[in-house]
Amino acid sequence: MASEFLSSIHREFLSNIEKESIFSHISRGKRLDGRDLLEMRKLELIPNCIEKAEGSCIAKLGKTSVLAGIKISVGPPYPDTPNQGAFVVNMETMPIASPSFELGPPNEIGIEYARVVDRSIRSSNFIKLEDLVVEPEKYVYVMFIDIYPINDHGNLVDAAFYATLGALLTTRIPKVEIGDKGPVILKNETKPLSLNIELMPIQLTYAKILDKIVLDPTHQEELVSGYKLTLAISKNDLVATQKSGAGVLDIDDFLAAVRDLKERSNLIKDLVLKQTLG
Amino acid sequence: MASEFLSSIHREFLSNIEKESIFSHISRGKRLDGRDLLEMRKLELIPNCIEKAEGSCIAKLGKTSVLAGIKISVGPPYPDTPNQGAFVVNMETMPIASPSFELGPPNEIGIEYARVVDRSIRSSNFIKLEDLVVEPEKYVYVMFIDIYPINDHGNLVDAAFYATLGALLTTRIPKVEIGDKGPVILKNETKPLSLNIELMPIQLTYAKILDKIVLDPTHQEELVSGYKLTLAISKNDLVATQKSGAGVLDIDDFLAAVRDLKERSNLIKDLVLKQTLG
Amino acid sequence: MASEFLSSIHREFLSNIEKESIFSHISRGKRLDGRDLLEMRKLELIPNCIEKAEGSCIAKLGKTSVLAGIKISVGPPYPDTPNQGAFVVNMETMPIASPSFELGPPNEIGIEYARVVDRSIRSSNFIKLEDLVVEPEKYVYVMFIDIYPINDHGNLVDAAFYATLGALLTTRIPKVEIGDKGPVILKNETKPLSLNIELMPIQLTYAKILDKIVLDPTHQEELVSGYKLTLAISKNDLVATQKSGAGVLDIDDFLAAVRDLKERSNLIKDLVLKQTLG
Amino acid sequence: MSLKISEEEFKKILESGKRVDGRAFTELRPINIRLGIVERAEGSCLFEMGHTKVLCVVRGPTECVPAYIADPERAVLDVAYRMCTFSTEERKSPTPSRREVELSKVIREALEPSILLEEFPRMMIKVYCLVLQADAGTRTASINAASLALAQAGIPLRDLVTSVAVGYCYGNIVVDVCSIEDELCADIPIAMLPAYRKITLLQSDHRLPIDRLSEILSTAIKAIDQIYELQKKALKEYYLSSTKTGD
Amino acid sequence: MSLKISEEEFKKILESGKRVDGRAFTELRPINIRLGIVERAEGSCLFEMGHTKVLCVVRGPTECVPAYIADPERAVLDVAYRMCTFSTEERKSPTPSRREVELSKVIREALEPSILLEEFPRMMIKVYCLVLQADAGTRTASINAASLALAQAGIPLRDLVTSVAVGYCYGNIVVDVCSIEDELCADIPIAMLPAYRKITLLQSDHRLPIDRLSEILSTAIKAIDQIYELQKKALKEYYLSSTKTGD
Amino acid sequence: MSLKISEEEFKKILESGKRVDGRAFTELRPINIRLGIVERAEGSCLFEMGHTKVLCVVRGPTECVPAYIADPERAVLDVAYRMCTFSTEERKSPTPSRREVELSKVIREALEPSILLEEFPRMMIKVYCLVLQADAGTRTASINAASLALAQAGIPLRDLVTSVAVGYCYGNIVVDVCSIEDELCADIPIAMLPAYRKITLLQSDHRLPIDRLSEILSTAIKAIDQIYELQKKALKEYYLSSTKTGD
Repeated sequence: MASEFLSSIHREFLSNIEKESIFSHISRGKRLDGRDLLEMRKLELIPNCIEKAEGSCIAKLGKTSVLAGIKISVGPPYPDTPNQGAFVVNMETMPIASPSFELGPPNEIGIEYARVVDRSIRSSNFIKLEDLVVEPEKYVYVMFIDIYPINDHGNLVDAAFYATLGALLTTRIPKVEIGDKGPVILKNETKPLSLNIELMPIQLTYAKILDKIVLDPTHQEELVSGYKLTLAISKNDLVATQKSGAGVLDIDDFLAAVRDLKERSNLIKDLVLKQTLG
Repeated sequence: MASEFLSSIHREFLSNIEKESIFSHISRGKRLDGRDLLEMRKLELIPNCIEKAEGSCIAKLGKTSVLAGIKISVGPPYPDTPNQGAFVVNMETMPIASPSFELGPPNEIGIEYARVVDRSIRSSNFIKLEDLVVEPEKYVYVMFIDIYPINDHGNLVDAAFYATLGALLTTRIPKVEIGDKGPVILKNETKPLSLNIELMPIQLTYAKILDKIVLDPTHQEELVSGYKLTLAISKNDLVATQKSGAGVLDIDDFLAAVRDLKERSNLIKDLVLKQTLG
Repeated sequence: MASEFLSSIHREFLSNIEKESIFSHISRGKRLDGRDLLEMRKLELIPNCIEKAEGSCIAKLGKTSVLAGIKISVGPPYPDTPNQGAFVVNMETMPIASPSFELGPPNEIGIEYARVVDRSIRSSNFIKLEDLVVEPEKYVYVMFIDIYPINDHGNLVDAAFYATLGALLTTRIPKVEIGDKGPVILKNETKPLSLNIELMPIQLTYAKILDKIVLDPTHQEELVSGYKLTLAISKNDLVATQKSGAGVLDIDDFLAAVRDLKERSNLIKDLVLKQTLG
Repeated sequence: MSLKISEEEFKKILESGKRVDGRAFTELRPINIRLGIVERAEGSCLFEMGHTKVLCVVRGPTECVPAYIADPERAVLDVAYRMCTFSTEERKSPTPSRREVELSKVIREALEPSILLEEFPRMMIKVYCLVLQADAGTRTASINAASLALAQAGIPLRDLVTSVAVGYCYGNIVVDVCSIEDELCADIPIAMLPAYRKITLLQSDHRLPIDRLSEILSTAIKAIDQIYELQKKALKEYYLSSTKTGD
Repeated sequence: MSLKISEEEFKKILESGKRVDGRAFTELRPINIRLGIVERAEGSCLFEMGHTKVLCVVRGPTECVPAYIADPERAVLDVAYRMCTFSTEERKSPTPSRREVELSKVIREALEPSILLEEFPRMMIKVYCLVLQADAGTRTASINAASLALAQAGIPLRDLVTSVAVGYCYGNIVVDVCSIEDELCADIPIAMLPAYRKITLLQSDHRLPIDRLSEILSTAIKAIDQIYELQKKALKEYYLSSTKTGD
Repeated sequence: MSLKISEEEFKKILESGKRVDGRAFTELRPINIRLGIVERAEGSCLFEMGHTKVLCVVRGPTECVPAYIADPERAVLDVAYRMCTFSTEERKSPTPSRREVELSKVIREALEPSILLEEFPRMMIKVYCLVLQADAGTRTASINAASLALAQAGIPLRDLVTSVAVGYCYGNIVVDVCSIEDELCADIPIAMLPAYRKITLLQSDHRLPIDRLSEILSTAIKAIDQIYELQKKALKEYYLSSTKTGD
């Protein structure tokens, strides 16, 4: 019996005509939707869409859209980081966004993407976790970041990343008082989440199709790609790498993708800040 | 893939001859088992059948039988009701009572029926939850009401309701002392559960077959019915309504069923009290 | 639908030729691997193979091999044994050792074998549980004994038993200090686990094939046996019995098996002690 | 949105002929409908009523999996109602609660009479309702959304299904209950096939005087008729715009 | 029923030649058997031994689901042993415990030799044992109930299976152990095909002197013979009454 | 093994040109490989790198279960990576963690390009990696073990897959990271088809200066070449010895 994490995802197929069409475009340096190989779809962020969440954002990458929401609670710190708050990233894979998903707990794709987004954020030190302490060694803020794909038209992992980024940038931390029975959250007194804006990570995903590398693949492109390569940088450092998929990767393609990301990152950073902090 | 709650119930079918037979009887105002359309099967309660439970009762509706048992523990109150005890209603759906059930956690029918019984009891204020406090804001009694169908010959939800009612009417609350290590339950010192007898709810289920309404449907009648309508009243108030099944309901049929229930309720109330409190 | 514990084990079959071959040997008082009917395979113990575990041992019975590891934590005692430590035996059934196992929680075989090993150890009073107390009535040591079959060439339950025995014999108990925030385990200060060596249990498994009883069955022998009988003795007492499998057992065969075990037990005990304590 | 007031204050406002959120007794919250927003699904609808936001997606008709639940005479309808973890005041566990299981069932049964399931024997139609934000009326919003998503998916329907929750608050009948009313009063969710005047969902709890039931239902029907018009308008606009864009 | 006494008192009572519940060493608790009480099952039996109450239901032979576990040469027997949450002193979680899984297996293996499974290749026979109240001896009561339910279901049997738990208490052999004996003494559950004198279930824990084993087994067999008679009587009475009522 | 040192001490040791466990920057931990140790599997390998110990078992090609995941053009590869409960400092729950699920996926994708899956359409090949002891590098050890087990199983391969984790520690590039380095530094696990110079697994976290990436990768490749030789040697020795013993 195959492991449940493998068998809970429906395989999808493209017709030969669809495949040929993608291939013939790409071999000519163009893509089915008119983009250049290294052209990203339009990124749009709609923050604060869920009033009951402490932070929330819809991110759209072309037709792909993802909703992220953040709820905050108070709990004991992890033993090895007694003076830091904590956060958890989770991605549900309900069959809303894609017919390849099933009801049930997150499948291996949801788990992988949530962990990649987590590493992009965590490695960058974007969140000032040291500011998320209520009472040192006793109570810290815990942020639950939950991601719901809405429409999977390709590159969910980047849409999930930007939805998370948008939610973090607009998150309000409620005041907490320590009462007789433990911490009490005062939802009406809030302040913005402390962030190291200058360390804000930027993540992009590249896909290998034929012998070409394309940026921000569509759903159909993902189905014919050899691998996807998700990269995140913060300042001049690479903070996350994930090769995903069964193709083989050339070192030069990896290095070229990092350079491409580096070049684009400031523009994207400005776009994200403009669309969230205004 | 269908959701597990749907696919864990075996569909049952009646033969065309069985269906025709039920229909021809009902269209002539009679039922296969000789009852009139609005005639209930004999209700029989056997309380105190499980000595290890704080309360227990078998309820029989004709051949249908259901066992309910109550175990009591002590725990913190819900934050929003610091001076009230709590109760939880659960219905297991082991394949004892019916070949359409499967091993495993309760299916959607067990969950629905438990929640309907819960609402009938809770909305009526039958249980004096304010008397189930051990130490205000700290410790309250928690009643676990677990329902096991024994033979499903139709209308499990009413049998489950009367089994629960019979168990509550005969439940003994143990004394609790608060020691160094928390509450200690003294099983040998007990008193009866505080109940608002005058608010005791009475629940009945009606089913639509052809253009007729029948009371207390059998298993075969359930299979050919358009919908079932479960109603509970307490004094002059409707305290629970649940339309169950995919048929369509006429407003007049709903109002007529409520009137029918109102007329019967005192008789049933007397019967329940006689069979439990003696 | 069959219960999950039944359907999660793949049935295996022997060819008729294999069966005939086993039968013809056994009817002549010999076995396919050359052993006599009541001859055990070579038992080999490799303790301390996992440095991160507080105790560990690989046990080999011929080609069958099983790994047991022990992790120790500190927690409150069970209410009915406030002055005793606790231990839990668990056997995973990942499809490493046998193609008949599946991924997922332990199947019924893993659960049965773990519980048999638990009873053999527990009934013998081999472990001085009263010495596993950190602070009376408050904190005791809890030993998690986890068993992983590596190669199932028959008689996993005895291999699991000896792996557990070997792990217990070489377990080191860390010192514990009770600090402000509860117990702190000091991994660098350890002492050996307190054991009643003279009560050490010895367990053996017999299988009925045709009208003969064989000791320490191979995997193929298990597939053609009527039942397996696992027995454990400590000093002059039988401390565990488990008939496993659907065959029928004669009283005389049971009594003969107990006598056989009694005769062998001292030799095995010496072998175990030599291979572990050296 | 999460305004807390005392029962006394709540009653006083009602006595003044108004509701806590300023609405008249029979006034609906603002409704916003968007169709076809999930491209990779046969049908989809975002339905907002006040702060309540539900996204519904329809998939199918498709092959029935597992095969043993297929019905030789009609399509099987499968409905899953789920809430986002951040849709509620306290974070909701992503594991389906018993409430979510029950609501999946009653929403399914509310929709079923509207669909010509007999046209797709052995097939399966799947409806997923995801509550993005819960501020009372999530089951009724789910039904309204799901029926529109079914229509957009081109599934043949007898009628739309339209749903609203009526409240009974200290003698007053209010339509489209809000969170505080839901907590303090009786809540009666109703769904209908409006063109047929047939009820497909009916539930209640708390105390309802029997002699007010008829009035409660007729109040509900008036609200349902209003929502029905909005649903039809949204469908019409969707078809017009999709014809225009050639989508 | 949940009487607590000290080990010393317990021993004293034994020394007086009696047991804590007043029984003689080889005396069974009162047994009550009711057959056919679940109408919608091929076979059913309520078996009470003292305060222990077990309901057993048999379904089948039916199609084997999932198909891959079918055996081309014989029926597959599936047994589930479960305890009601309120059957024990402390509420039991409804999730099956490891104990329930093990007991399901040994009860299955205790019943299997009695059934002519070879008459139903590729089929499945299902046995469900539900402990309504647990006061020692639930596995043996389950076996006694299940075998009768199989017989009532008309499944062809070689013999009934009869089961009892013998205890070894400070040198004394007692039959049909009660809760306190179960806790303080060695408990040896045994099941047999009585007509064949063959053991189908045998388990033990605690300490049993090897030289008393033979005596323990012969005491068990005497008790099994008594229960066997009660089982046969119950079956006979059931057939007589069901013939009379034409059921 | 579970030595704890401060960040300051750690840096000081690095400045002296050594690592906490005494190794040179590009020195591998001792590697021990044993093939064919699980008799009842087509392939198996125990791979030890320092204190990290991984057992890998290969089963198949077999029938694809469940059938609906079969691929008409190639075998499906299923990989499960699991850790023993006692493999870590704190006891690990036996329930698979999200980390174990992700690692199962990336290990699968690291192995897949090496296997001629197209030779077994509709079949399934199963790889189970069990971490017996975790002391950094368990995914890379799993890949090294799995590739050898696939080879031993006779599954046709384009090349072995060889894997190592490189670390970037305060400006220094180290190969085959140990536990403390894993905790304090950036860890870059890489897998390759060494003969083709193609990467099949690449991950990273922590901060890596972009201008050092090229150097990091070439350091990794040198280590991979060393391990590749050890893998080939182990395979050769296995075949020689199994030919000798006629196994």
